[in-house]
Amino acid sequence: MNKISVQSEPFDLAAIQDALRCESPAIGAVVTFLGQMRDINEGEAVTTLTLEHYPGMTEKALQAILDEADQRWDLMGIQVVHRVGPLKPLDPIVLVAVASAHRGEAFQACEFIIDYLKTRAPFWKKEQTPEGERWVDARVADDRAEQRWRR
Amino acid sequence: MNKISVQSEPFDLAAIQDALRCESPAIGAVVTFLGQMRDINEGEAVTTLTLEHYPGMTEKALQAILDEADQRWDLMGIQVVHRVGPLKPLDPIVLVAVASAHRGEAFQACEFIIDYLKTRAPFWKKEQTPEGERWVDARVADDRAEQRWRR
Amino acid sequence: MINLLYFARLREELDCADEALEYTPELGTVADLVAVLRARGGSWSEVFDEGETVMVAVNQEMGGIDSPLADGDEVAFFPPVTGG
Amino acid sequence: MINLLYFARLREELDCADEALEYTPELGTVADLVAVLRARGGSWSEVFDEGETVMVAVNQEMGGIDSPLADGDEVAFFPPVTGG
Repeated sequence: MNKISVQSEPFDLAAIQDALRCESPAIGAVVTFLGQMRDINEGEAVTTLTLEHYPGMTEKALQAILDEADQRWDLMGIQVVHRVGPLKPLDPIVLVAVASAHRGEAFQACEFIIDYLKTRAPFWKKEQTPEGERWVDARVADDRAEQRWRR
Repeated sequence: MNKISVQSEPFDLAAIQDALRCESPAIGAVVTFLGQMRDINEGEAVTTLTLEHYPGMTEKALQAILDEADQRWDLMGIQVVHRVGPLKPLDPIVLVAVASAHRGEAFQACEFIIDYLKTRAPFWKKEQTPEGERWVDARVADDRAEQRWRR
Repeated sequence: MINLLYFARLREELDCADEALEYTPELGTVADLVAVLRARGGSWSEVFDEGETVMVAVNQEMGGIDSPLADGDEVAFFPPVTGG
Repeated sequence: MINLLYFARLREELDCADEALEYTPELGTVADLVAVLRARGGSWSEVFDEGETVMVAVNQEMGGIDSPLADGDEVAFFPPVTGG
């Protein structure tokens, strides 16, 4: 079963992975990506990161990405959680967990989902640094990562 | 910091991931592979799986794989835990968790480590089925997965 | 009416989170709408300048400059996304 | 002496987990050792038959049929690994 959550509260990494992996004894592999807040970006200290999103569209965009992953690979469950609001260094930002019978599909689908999320889901990061606030620019590396999956 | 554990006791997925990800606020990505016991293999029900290993060599073989991953990618910590002894369906068998500043390297290193572990670390699986016991045969797919990384 | 939403850097630069715009048949596509907004001058002409990268979603789906518009649509403008 | 270890299916088929073998200079490589073991007949000749895939580790490092042997070595034979 797939589940998407966009929330300001912290999430329980273990509970999410356990719920996913225990759904079926036919699951052999769970691959998890956890993105967390770094205290430095482009050489500058970052004290707070604030995540803004587009309520309503965010969930639809994530659902579309999960649907495409389900079409491409034989998966047994996906869980995506994304934080919004203010975050501190070491706070988890996003979790993508994918269950499958075998590991190859789980690895590919997990990387596909985070690559697409980074270029297609309406989230924006604003950083607070000692020099003031700044919006994070989209990374060219994320566009390239997404383009690998085009077909 | 890298850590290897071969143990008969269950392991705490969340504690391992949290210890790894909280080591440094420069860590931006943690990719985790969890392999768990399936209740069916090659069409037959499996009630118990028993993991045998080669004490002494196992740790050295895993250390060599982690050293090679550290040479190939810019990583900020690896944790590998592998169970031995009798296991039941849904029991976690192996955990590979890799931390890095960015996700691309963490994904690649995590998949590399589990691919190599599957062909180079001295573990053997024996399955108990309603028809009796049988040793699991090495999968050709695992050899192929490992060969992708040769250079 | 067309419901307009602005997010992140655009919202701040335009000092506007949302507004309702009278629908007219001349608003055939997103390009027509952008021309109207750009003509407001000031920060509007800067944000919607041809050289700027602005993303658009029509009814909560990613769209483009050629996406058709209809009465009642929700149109959102925002910078390239940076989540994850 | 050479310390021999057998694992998994090999241990069961040979009914032997470990043994100590007198070292002689004729045991120059793993191939020489395999020839000695195969010559024991019975399950030994089956397990070490040319058609069987047997892996070997010398002093806890993966080796091959050409790996050199020395007095005091630990040599382990086992089937292809299936962990993970």
